[in-house]
Amino acid sequence: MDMTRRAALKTSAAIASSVLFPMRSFAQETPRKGGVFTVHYGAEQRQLNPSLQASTGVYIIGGKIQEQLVDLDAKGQPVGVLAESWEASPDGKTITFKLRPGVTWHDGKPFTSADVQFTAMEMWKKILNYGTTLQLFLTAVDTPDPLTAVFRYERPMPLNLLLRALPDLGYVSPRHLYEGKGDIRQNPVNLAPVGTGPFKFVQYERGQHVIAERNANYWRANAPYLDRIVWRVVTDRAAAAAQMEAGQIHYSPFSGLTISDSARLGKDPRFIVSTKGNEGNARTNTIEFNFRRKELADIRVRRAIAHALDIPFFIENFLGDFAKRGTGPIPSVSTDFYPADNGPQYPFDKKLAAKLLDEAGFKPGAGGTRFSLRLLPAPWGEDVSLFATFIQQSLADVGIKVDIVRTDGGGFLKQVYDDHAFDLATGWHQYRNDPAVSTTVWYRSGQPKGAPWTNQWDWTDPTIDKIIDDAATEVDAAKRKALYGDFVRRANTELPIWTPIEQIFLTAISAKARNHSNTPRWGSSSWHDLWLAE
Amino acid sequence: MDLVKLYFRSPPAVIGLVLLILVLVMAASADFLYPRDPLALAGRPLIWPFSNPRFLLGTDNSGRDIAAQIFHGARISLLIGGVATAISIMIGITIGALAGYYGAYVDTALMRVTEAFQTLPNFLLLLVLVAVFGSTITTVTVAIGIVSWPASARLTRAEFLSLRNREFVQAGRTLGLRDIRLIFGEILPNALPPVIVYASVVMAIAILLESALAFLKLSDPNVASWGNLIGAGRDVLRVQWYVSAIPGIAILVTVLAVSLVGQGLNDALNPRLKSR
Amino acid sequence: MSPILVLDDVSVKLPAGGDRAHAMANVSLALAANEILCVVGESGSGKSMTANAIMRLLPGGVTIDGGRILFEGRDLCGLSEAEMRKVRGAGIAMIFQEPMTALNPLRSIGDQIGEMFELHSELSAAEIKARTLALLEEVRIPDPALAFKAYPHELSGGQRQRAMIAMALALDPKVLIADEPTTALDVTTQAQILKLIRDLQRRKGTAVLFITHDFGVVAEIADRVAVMSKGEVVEAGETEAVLGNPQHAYTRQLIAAVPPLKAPPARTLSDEPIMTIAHVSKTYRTGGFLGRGQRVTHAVKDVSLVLPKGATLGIVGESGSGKSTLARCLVRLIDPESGEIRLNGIDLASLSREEMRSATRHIQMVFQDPFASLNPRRKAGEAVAQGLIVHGMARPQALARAKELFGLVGLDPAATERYPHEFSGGQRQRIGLARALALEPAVLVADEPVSALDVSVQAQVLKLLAELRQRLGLSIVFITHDLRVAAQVCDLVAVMKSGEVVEAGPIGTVFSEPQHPYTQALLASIPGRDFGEGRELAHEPVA
Amino acid sequence: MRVLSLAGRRLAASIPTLFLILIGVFLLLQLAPGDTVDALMAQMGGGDAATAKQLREFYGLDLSVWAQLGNYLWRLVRLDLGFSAIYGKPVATVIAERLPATILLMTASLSFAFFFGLILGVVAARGVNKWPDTLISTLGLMFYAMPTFWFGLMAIVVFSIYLQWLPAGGFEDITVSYTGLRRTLDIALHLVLPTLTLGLFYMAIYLRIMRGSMLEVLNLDFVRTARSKGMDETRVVVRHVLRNALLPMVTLIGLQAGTMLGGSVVVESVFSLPGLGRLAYESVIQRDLNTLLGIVFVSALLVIAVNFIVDLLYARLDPRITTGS
Repeated sequence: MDMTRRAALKTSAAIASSVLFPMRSFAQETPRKGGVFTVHYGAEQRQLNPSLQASTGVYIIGGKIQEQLVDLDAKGQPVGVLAESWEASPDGKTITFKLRPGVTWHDGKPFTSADVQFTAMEMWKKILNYGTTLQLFLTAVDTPDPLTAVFRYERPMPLNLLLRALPDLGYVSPRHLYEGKGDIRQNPVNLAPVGTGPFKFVQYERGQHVIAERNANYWRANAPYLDRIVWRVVTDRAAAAAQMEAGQIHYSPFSGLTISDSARLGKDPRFIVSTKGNEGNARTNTIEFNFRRKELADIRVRRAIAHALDIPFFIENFLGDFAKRGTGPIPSVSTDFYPADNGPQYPFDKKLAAKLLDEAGFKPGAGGTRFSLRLLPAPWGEDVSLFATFIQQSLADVGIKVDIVRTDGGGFLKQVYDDHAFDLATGWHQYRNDPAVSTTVWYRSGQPKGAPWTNQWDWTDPTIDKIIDDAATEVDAAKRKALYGDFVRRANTELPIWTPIEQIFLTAISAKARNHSNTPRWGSSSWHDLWLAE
Repeated sequence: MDLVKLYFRSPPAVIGLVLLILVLVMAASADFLYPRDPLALAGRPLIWPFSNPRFLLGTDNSGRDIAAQIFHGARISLLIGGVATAISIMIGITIGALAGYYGAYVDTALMRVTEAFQTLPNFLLLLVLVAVFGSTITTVTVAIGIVSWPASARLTRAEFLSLRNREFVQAGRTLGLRDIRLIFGEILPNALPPVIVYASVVMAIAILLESALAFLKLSDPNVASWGNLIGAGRDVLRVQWYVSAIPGIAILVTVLAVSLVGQGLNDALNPRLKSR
Repeated sequence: MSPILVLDDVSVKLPAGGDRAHAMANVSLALAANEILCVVGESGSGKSMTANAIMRLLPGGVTIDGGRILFEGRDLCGLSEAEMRKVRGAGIAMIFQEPMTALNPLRSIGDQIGEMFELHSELSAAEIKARTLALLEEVRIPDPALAFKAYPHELSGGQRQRAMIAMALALDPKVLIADEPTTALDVTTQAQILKLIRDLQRRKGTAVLFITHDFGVVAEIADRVAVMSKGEVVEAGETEAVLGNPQHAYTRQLIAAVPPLKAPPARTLSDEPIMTIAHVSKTYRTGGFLGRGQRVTHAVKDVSLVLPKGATLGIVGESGSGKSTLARCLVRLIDPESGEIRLNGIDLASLSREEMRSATRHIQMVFQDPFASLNPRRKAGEAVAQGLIVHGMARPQALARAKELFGLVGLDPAATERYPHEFSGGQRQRIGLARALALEPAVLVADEPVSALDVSVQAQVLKLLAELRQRLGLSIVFITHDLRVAAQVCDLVAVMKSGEVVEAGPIGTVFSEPQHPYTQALLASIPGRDFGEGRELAHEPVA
Repeated sequence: MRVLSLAGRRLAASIPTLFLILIGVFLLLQLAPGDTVDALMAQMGGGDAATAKQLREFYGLDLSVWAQLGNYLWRLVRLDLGFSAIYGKPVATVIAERLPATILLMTASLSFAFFFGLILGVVAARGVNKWPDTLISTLGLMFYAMPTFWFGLMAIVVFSIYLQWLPAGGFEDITVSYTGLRRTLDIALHLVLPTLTLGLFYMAIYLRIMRGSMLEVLNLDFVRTARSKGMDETRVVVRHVLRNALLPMVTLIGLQAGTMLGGSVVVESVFSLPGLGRLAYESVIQRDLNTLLGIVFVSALLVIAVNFIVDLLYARLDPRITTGS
């Protein structure tokens, strides 16, 4: 068994891509009703209501129980779920949603615009992460009739921004179970969610499993197909792969397995391993510079560091073909905003890096070391720890000694984004379908101290600030795309952060599953059409 | 010294010594055989052992030479084991001696502290210490030392309690010796042998604790310790199981060696136990 | 009567590396029914090995490599293990020396005795209980019903030995082997146990092989006696003959070394006291919770004694009488609650720890156990010099003084470099003595200095003590449970019982006309009272 | 009756120990970088400063350290373990949910280790220096020297994937709901590998202690007395030696109860068992002080309870305790 790793990854990618176009070529089977679908649930969350917490860890469960106003269809375009239609006023300050009639909550109560009003004003605007910034200028939600909700904004809200954001930040919660029931955060319903979705919550055994059953009176006709979904809590990734092979788990979402296990299961006919269905959850690996270190404040040093990394070699040998070269803060999957020209790309060039470092005045001292840096890698993601060791080795070749400082979740956020006790940091930047949602905050100055994944580099650039602010309120889609093109080019020239790798989450699913991975954020969607062949 | 003759009479003790010497030679020759930094990128990741002449034991999932990490790892693991054991024995002896010699209030107070450390699961305390003081090699070693002293404290206290009223100690007192001289001059030399033998158990546990910490990705990443290699190998365990297996065996051999030597010393010290 | 047990030319080989090749060399003995044969000898003479050989319970690596052991005509060496087991307990029974450890601490006395019947008979549980109670009755244990249910730690040493005897005689064995059964007991208890063994032996006609090192015991109960030395039987015969006029030189030396009970003529004592003990008492409070349910033992109760200059004051009594505690109070190892200990005018009892540390040079102590009184990890010379160094003498000078002291106590001065484990018991006591004399104390307190030594070695150490007393004008407080030793060494004696001095005075008068009933009982229970009467303490050194 | 007062006194003595531990761990975790809100935001993948401030007030993290400690101890005295930040539920319920898995794992491993350690120890002692002794001792050392998680992972690879005999992890199979005996059997099946992994390490220790203690007792006087009564070797061992040799083994259980819970952190994460061990690890990572202290409190009670039982067992075995030597 001397197949080298690269070869192994190569073949699995081939299998995966064949799956993409077209789908398995077998006759249009009639969907089978019934069956239990088991899901690998890697990190337990503190609560399950997607209107309060926007993270894949919540969508994987809450997304099947509660529904949002708008979701994305197979081609990634917004499609109505609880909202049937919508239209925006020319000045972009009022957006009206026509709600779907005849929809009931799992406890039988009817779904009305009052629910939308309460969720938007009390949850999205006040609690939901990223929702608070998105709805910053939302002043009120009027409910002229039970099936119409009118969103009023102080400053123009581009329709395509809102429609792109709502699939993640648009889940609606039952007003009658939250209003007047004390602090929303501590409401027990958060751990036993009630929604309008295809599956009803049954039971949550801490540390063991979550169970949801078919919602008999779901508003879509004869849906869902599955009887029951079981999410099994397995924190150890090797154990999760073992349970998949032992048939105890059907589906492991969001790169839940290790890279080598994913490659191996990819070659096993019982499973399909691909990035399909995760286009909505793109992320880039980041290298974050702390300008408080005088070396890193010098643009030549930052560029030298970017040039010192042989990214194609790293991707080819460590990550396999599910990752590709990153070009900037906006990933290539975001067809609506990906600019044609991404500005400087810093290809691998060790001599240039050394020259730049000499120019910056940091000659190699004793033992060939110019200076040393402390690198804090984020403690999640197998790729992050591999990338950290790769950075350490690559920078050592150009005379920069790197010490990796290992921390846990809380420690990482505190030391990087609050105490600023880091030189280099590396982790994930999560792109959420629109740059304004979670990308531009990495560059916009004036971010409050301690806010994670925001510009804490002690670096301000008025030009980029202006571009970001204009784009956030530009109603015309074409002009908005152009502005974001300027934003990307500016970001890559100034290089406060470098995003060398772009990745999409990986799905590992049993070949018996049907109608799976059929939308860009399928892992988080409601699975109303998912079924299991015999 | 008949101790040496007694020691070599039991075959397991000899095997233990040979293994220990092997590990020590590995640690000493690390720089000579593998001069490059063991953590440096040596080749393509996950090459199988014996499949590539340049990498006898293959490479791990970061492309680092496993053989280099095993050799340098020997030094680190022995270092961690040794220093942590020294710390824990040092604390153990002082607390055990004071509690055993003075008795009454001193004894009850110190025993409450020892019990506190023993009631609290030691791995849990280790997690808290590492979470608080960071995962550098110094904090990990000191934390392991701090967590594993109660057992040697109990042992030393038991020895002191039995020796305290022994006649040669009373004779010392009648000669006018101060407490300090009695403790360190008279009692300690006689109380040490069983504690030294127990040090082999503490060292074995220290190495295992470090590997468990590394398994949970809490050990020092800049150091080529066996535990880190097992931790890294955990992600590729299902296919390239050798990445975790090889350091696992290295730890097994080292801990086995240390325990066998400890047991050999123990049997040599009280031969009565050996022959029925 | 035909002998029931015959050892015919029996030899037992020791594993290589021992101090000698054979534990027993060509031993021939004969034991007839209804007779007590005493086997007497010093430690290492092979007498215990004889018992083990008969029972075939030899320790690992030790084997019988010659001769026959005939029991009722059958050679035990040839028996299979299963057959031998039938003999053990039923045919030949055995009782041991240490009553504290010879019984299983976790099981009741009745259980352990009953086990004999379970092993060798088909009796029902009820019958076994009845037989056991009868046995306990027979060995005259107080309250047999209670003793039946009691655990070993709840009985005294004497009672435990009675239980052992009951266990041994459960199946009326033909032969009873007693391996030093009374050595660890107090003299009064020893007397009762010897009487018990004598009566049972007479009534049941059992043949008793009685192993001891104490000639007094031999004189007391033996019909015939065999003397062993270094694995060989040097002499055997009727007790009166062997004790009356011993033929073999070794036997003669042994008997000569036994101190007679009659004290030598009294020495003139100076009337000026060097140390006076007034109303000293010490009590121990153990257990109990906040004063309630506390157990209080009065170790020493209001003791007042006087030690004349140059004299030797003996303190005798059984274990638990408080003699050791009193000794430790004198050197302030234990702090008495009340009372005065005035030495050369200074009251030691009232000194602070710091003051006592410097005053301690005037009163030094010699301890009992030769193997525990020296620090195994410190050279012998250093142990002796330690006291001097602490009190300010320079190290080389102190070591030189240590060499002189080694000479004073009859040891080779060059031996100061050797470690304690390289010395014999007697030599270690001499080192202890040298250590005590290093600080030239006015008073020497000796706590059972010779009890742990063989009789011949004991005699040498006592002789050394007498010489030193003469040469250095030492005043000694001598603590012992052995009245014979006291008679030879002490000028004055104080008899202690449960913490109180019941009688005191010149040893000659106290031992010849004891006033207090306890003293009378004590003297009466010494085995072989008239043995060795009217003989001076042996003078020539024994090989 | 005396035994209860003796054990009662041990319980009373452990109250100060318990408070010593709780205060110690409380202060120690204050020094850790980041607090539970940072950990929450790390998990949520976002969150602005305003929500962070609100959360901190909610969790009472804005008070001074001493005020927080005071509140905690005052609540503890009233046996209220406080609120778990991770699970948004009272700590008591969170621990109650995870306790059965831990107790089952610990009792199973402890009894496995004690039982086999005892038997192998006796066999080794009986055939001392012969091949059974060397074989058992070396085997024991092998299990002792093997890192537990490594054995666990390898066991999964062999037994649940390759041989498909045993489930790879989890506490029970919930895709299909068993009840009654069938469910206990299923849980038992799930616990075989974890018990083996945790138990083997401790079995090695008990094995060595038993062997040493057997050899020690076999040299005591009363064994010689037993033999002189004509007893065969097996009866000597069973009736006399075994019970005395058990005393140090029983004391060891008390001493090791604490370390066993520590060991379960690793085993529970390898076999994804919902036990206190992993909950403790997660609460350290999530800086959830209330849950961590709750676990420390419960595990301390567990250890004290085990010691209490050990005292009773010891008194039952050794009459010298009850009748007061």
